[in-house]
Amino acid sequence: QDAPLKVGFIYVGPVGDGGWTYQHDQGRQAIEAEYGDRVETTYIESVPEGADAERALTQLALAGNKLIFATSFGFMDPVMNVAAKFPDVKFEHATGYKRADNVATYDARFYEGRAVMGTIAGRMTESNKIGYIGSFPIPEVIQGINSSFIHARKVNPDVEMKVVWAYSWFDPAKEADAASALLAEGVDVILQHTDSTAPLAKAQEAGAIGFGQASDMAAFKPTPRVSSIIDNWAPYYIERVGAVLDGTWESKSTWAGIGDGEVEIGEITDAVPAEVKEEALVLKDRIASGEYHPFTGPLNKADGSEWLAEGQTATDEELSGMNFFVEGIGAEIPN
Amino acid sequence: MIRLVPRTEISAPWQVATPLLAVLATMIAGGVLFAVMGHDPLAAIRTIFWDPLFGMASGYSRPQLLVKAAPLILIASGLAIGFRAGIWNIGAEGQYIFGGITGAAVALAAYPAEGAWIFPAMVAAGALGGWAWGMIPALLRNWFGASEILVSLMLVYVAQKIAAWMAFGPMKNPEGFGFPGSRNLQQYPPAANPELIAGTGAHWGVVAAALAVLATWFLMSRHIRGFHIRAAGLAPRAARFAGVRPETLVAFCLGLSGAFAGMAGLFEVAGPAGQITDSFGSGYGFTAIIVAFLGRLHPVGILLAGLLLALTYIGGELAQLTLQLPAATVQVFQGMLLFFLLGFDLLTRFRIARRITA
Amino acid sequence: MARRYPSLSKQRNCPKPVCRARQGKALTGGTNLAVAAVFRTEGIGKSYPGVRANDDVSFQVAPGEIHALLGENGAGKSTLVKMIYGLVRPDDGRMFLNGAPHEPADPRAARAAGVAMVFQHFSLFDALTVAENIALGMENPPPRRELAARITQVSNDFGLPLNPARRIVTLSAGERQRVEIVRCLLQDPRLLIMDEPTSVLTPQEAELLFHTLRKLADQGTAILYISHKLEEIRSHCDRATILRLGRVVDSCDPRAHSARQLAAMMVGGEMRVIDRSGRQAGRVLLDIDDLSLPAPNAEGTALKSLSLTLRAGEILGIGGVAGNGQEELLAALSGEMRSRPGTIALEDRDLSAAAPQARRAAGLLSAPEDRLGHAAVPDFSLTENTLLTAGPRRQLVRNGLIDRDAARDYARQVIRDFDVRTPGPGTAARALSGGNLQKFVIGREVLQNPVVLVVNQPTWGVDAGAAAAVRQSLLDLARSGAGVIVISQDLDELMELSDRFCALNAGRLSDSRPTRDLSIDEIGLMLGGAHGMKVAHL
Amino acid sequence: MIDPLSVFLLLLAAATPILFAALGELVVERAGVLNLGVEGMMITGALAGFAAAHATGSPLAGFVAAGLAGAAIAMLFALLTQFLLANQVASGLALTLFGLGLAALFGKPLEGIKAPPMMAGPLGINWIVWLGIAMVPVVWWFLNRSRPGLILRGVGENHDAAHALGYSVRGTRVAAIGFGGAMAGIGGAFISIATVLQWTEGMTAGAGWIALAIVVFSNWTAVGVLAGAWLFGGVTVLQLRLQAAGIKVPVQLLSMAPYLATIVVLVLISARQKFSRRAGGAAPGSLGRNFHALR
Ligand SMILES: Nc1ncnc2c1ncn2[C@@H]1O[C@H](COP(=O)(O)OP(=O)(O)OP(=O)(O)O)[C@@H](O)[C@H]1O
Ligand SMILES: Nc1ncnc2c1ncn2[C@@H]1O[C@H](COP(=O)(O)OP(=O)(O)OP(=O)(O)O)[C@@H](O)[C@H]1O
Ligand SMILES: [Mg+2]
Ligand SMILES: [Mg+2]
Repeated sequence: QDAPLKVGFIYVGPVGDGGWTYQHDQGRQAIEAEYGDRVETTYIESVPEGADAERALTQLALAGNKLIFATSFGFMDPVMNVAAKFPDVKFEHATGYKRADNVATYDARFYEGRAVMGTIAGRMTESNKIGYIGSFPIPEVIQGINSSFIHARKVNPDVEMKVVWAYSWFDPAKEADAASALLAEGVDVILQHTDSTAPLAKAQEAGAIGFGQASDMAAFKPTPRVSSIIDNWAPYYIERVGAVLDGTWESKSTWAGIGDGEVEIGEITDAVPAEVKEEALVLKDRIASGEYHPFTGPLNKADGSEWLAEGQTATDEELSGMNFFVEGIGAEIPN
Repeated sequence: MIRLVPRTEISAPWQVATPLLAVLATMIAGGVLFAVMGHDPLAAIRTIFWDPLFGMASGYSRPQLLVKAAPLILIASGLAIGFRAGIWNIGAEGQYIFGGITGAAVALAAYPAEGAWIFPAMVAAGALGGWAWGMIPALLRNWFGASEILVSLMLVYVAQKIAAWMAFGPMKNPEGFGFPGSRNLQQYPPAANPELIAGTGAHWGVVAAALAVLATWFLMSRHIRGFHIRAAGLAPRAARFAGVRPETLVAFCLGLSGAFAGMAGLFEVAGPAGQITDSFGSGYGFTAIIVAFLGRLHPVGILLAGLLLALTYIGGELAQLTLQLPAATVQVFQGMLLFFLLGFDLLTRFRIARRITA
Repeated sequence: MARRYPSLSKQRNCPKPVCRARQGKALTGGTNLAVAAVFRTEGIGKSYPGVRANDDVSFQVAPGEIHALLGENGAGKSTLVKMIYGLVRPDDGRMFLNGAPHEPADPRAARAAGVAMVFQHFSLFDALTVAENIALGMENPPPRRELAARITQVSNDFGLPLNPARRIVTLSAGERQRVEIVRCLLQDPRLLIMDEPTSVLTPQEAELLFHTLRKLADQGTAILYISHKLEEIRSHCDRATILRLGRVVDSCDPRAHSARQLAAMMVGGEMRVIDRSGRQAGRVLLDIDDLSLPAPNAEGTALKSLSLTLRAGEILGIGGVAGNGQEELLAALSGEMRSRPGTIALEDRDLSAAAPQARRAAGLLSAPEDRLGHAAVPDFSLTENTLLTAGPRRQLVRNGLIDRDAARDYARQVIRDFDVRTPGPGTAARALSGGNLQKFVIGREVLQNPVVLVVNQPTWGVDAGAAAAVRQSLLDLARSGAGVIVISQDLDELMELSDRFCALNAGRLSDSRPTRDLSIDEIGLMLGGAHGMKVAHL
Repeated sequence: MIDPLSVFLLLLAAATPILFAALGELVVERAGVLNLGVEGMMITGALAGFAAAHATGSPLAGFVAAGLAGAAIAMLFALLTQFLLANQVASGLALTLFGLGLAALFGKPLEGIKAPPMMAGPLGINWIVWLGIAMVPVVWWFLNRSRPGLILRGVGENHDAAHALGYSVRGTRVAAIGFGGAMAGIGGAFISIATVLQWTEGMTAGAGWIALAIVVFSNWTAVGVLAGAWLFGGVTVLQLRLQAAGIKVPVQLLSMAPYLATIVVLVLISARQKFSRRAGGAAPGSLGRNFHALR
């Protein structure tokens, strides 16, 4: 038997953040479960982006890791630098856009999951106001806001969307305040693209509902958390480790969604009426099968100009550079 | 009964001995902690303190020690001067960030021009930016008597917000597909701060840190200004009597420490970090305060303390890697180190004596 | 008229003597003192590392007696009274209060037993009000309103009026002292200790204090009084115990001895005679013209249109009570505060806008009153302390660079020439006694050959021997042709030193008058009137 | 169109953690001690409170445990500064570092668990919020009307004088530090038990530093602390509220607003002290200085 394949991870946050990093670490554990003795995984957590990342990556490479996952956008340039120095080590960079022969990129189509959330939100709201806590105005987050809004409107033409930017991925107190502000505006469904459970806790106090983000946040089941959008990196990680093990790994750019199991919809609880649940699951299946694209025309931009014509779907380039809201969202993107 | 008797002069042997004692005590206490957590204490301590220097991959980590220590030493050298004068600049992190931003701004404005002037201009701009950010608390203190501790601290948060704004707005890389973050300066040679001699880790920031240690040592022990700074910290009225204007001193100390921090930020953004991102500034400014105290506000002490802290960072990463110790261990370790040093420091200023009885 | 405040004395835990009238005093000379003494020590000893601060000290204080403790700096006076007040624990010996053993665990226990103490430093809280300060000095203060009423009443009864709501920072030195005294009075003490209380008071305020003390003594309170001012002890104290090197060397009736005799007992030898000879007023060195400055801070005093001239070889005495602009005048001359152009000229050079070091370079030197923290940095060695002022004139600093060897040599020279008792120039300033540090500070300036030297309170808190040395050095300096300004509250000192005298009052300077034509009474008049003496003078 | 009352109710909760921590620090600073370790004590309280609330099922037990844990870790600071006479600034920073690290280490097993729900009090607002507000007059009364408070202020104003009068400088300060730790602990626990309902690493996210700023902002008065906490909470809440209402606000600028506002108020207060002829600053006279008595 060969020596085990060493697989390294660097995380931007602590594995205990209950969100982004936590889910990547779940993926790491899935690798161990899948391959057992054939792999050996290690990780370095809470690595600041920048110089420290480059060093951590190098340490991982020097320690004999042959496959290294870098799980934050900000690790992009460090990955490129280190990859150039270690041509026989394979690198996987999450959410970035730079590749090399030994650097692959991967990302998840979270907007697919947000379409399902939006559908539930549109159906469940009684005040016809749903709130969205954004982290930073970057394409990934804007995609999510647009996608949820489009699908909420589809099932409920009266729905309005309120957006609050927290300017943080993780700041429980701030997220709580943001949720409170939305609730005070009359919102009764909260979507979030920040990682703590504080918005759920606030929703619970106010009798509103919300969704788990990044991880399942099952502790808040059955309500306020009525469902969740889960980053499930396990299938991709297992596939890529397998590819290295059998020598088929090659650099590519992966953008997987519900269909590949990378974006998961957490259990829809009984707080959601059966027909709504049904409707959501149907949408999920249609997206998974590729039958339906969440960004399908006719769609206009917020400034009224046409974006997608009837039946036209958005290209991946358009999505990855998305910097506008679709028509109907009252807010503006700060810049 | 045991009691403390103040020494008339600070004990020189103890000054050297206490940091060593503190490191030893940290190792012991840390070992106990590791044992409680179910790790082999000896292996953990060897990984953190020994392996980065002499372990397997030490060829790589030794130069990295310099890279990590350089900004800490550069910033702490500036801070220590102010601390000596009783001027508490807690906001070096903000000055570091702002210096990084202004320095990077020069490069980004020049892009894609070529020219040997670009890097020196960036260094000047970085120093100027840090200086300006440090002068805000200085002027507010001089004009209105506002506490520089609080103002400089608040300005850290403001600088962080500005960095985020820059990364999302004005400085966003136009070729970055809408992602936050500026161009990577490492990839723009006239603005880059690369390793000067391959494999040593030494970039211009390391050179600057070394110069800063020399310069501050000279200032504090040979120059009358350093004498005035020390006097002002110990007895402000006496310093004024000697001809020191407190306003000048506040501006000098905050400005100098700001400029040092700003330069550190520039060297970092042009070198190891490469770009302005929303999370630019990863706590060097705060850690440098610890370095300054660990080094007893003395330039040589700061040099050693900076290297020691860098060691715990790198050793901590190694410990995560090889022993799966959580990252927080390093924080606990650094906290303990400082606790022990501060505790043992007593011995430099006091003698332990038995109570004298007739 | 003497009203006691029985409700306040409930905290006491020892019985009141039946009769506390002045008769106890008659017993002072007798042998069977032990019975009548309010307070008595037997063989008290206290060691500090390397020093025997008190050794076998036995003495007693009778009811109604004002008992002086005399001794040089470091003789052990403060140590002794701190033990009585429970701040320091004796190593050996016993103390008795009203015949009962007195072993206070802390000052609160001592207060409960009937001991009150007025400290020279460190016992008022600047930001707190008078009432709060007094409440902190009592064990069981009455409710706020009642306490305020009592303060007003007691302070008026004793002729020391106080407003209980004022904050301490807003009070003058004399008023602050009143707070300390009233704090003691409200406790209705058996034994009242005062450690160098008059060093901050005007003669009038000191008179007022003694009047109060006498009144208290008449009611039977025993008073233990520490001072370096021998004249004041001679005229007001009933008995004196003299300490030297921690031991009791003598006990006498101070009224029966001259100040010289008392001083001789303290030092164990003869005092040096001050030599005033050989001085002549020469050309004008310093010309202050219409100097006005705003108050530097809320506690400070504004200087109002000061003018004076100082000639070579002349000593100008400036009298007045602390807080009337002395510190500001010194700051204006040292350069710590800058003034309008044309207000300060040294040898016809306008120095009004010059920085302190530039003034020193020109020859205008100064020595402020506060030795530790103003004239010297407590934590610096003596060598380093020379660099504070002597850089320009002694070339200790060139082009900003410190010449350590030169500084050390200069410190050695000061130590040698001014008989500063210390192990060496490496000693920290804080480790020197006040008198020795004062000699160092004065010496540091004098040996720079000043054109004009300004000193504030040159002998404050300094014992007779050191004071004489400091004064002689000022006279010698003037004889060598320098001009000297001595700012002091000690009129005896001004009379002894100065050729001309003027008074500083609320930031204004009187015209100067030749000292030899003046009597102490006239000087009192020059100072008096205006300052804080509106108080019912008794 | 934004209902001021609703903003006010929101800010009450947003201000609570910093209100507790700042009231505690106020007492500490009034005793003459500058403890920069508030963040470390808050996170310790957040963890201990969460653990206890989870273990017992009672949020109340959580807050009690948080207070005790905050006080306990504050004793490290007390040991260093009051017994070993270490520099207070450095000791406080060390405490923050140590507390953050320790909490992260010991919090690992608690990740992903939810806290028991809190009972809402009057106006639908958490009882702890009301407790925090009630602590303002209590602290005021203690400092300004009680004898121990007078002694504490005396110790903070002039420790030499307090010692000379026989008060225990060290004892008073240790007690104050313990109280400050307890209050910071409760403030931190409010975040974990009442706001987020989960334990996550680093969850106090800088609140301790804000609390320190508020004490200066308050000019060392209890009422000022309340005003500062509310102002800070208010600006935070208001900018989010404006966003939620769809009003275009310069978010980047507004997210700096609380910090800029603190600076501005700081400057105004300092300037008033400097330029009005009222004597004396408000900062306790012995703040940050260590005391060593010889006996
Ligand atoms: N805290 C202390 N530690 C060490 N030695 C001390 C201390 N306090 C006093 N001494 C020593 O005790 C001796 C007596 O000092 P004390 O203060 O009682 O003198 P004093 O008579 O009050 O002098 P002065 O006239 O200067 O007030 C001094 O010589 C000094 O060396
Ligand atoms: N904390 C201390 N440690 C060591 N020695 C001390 C201490 N405090 C005082 N002394 C010693 O006590 C002596 C006199 O002390 P004290 O404080 O009474 O001086 P002082 O009253 O300022 O002097 P002076 O009476 O000359 O003005 C000094 O010689 C000093 O060496
Ligand atoms: Mg004395
Ligand atoms: Mg004395």
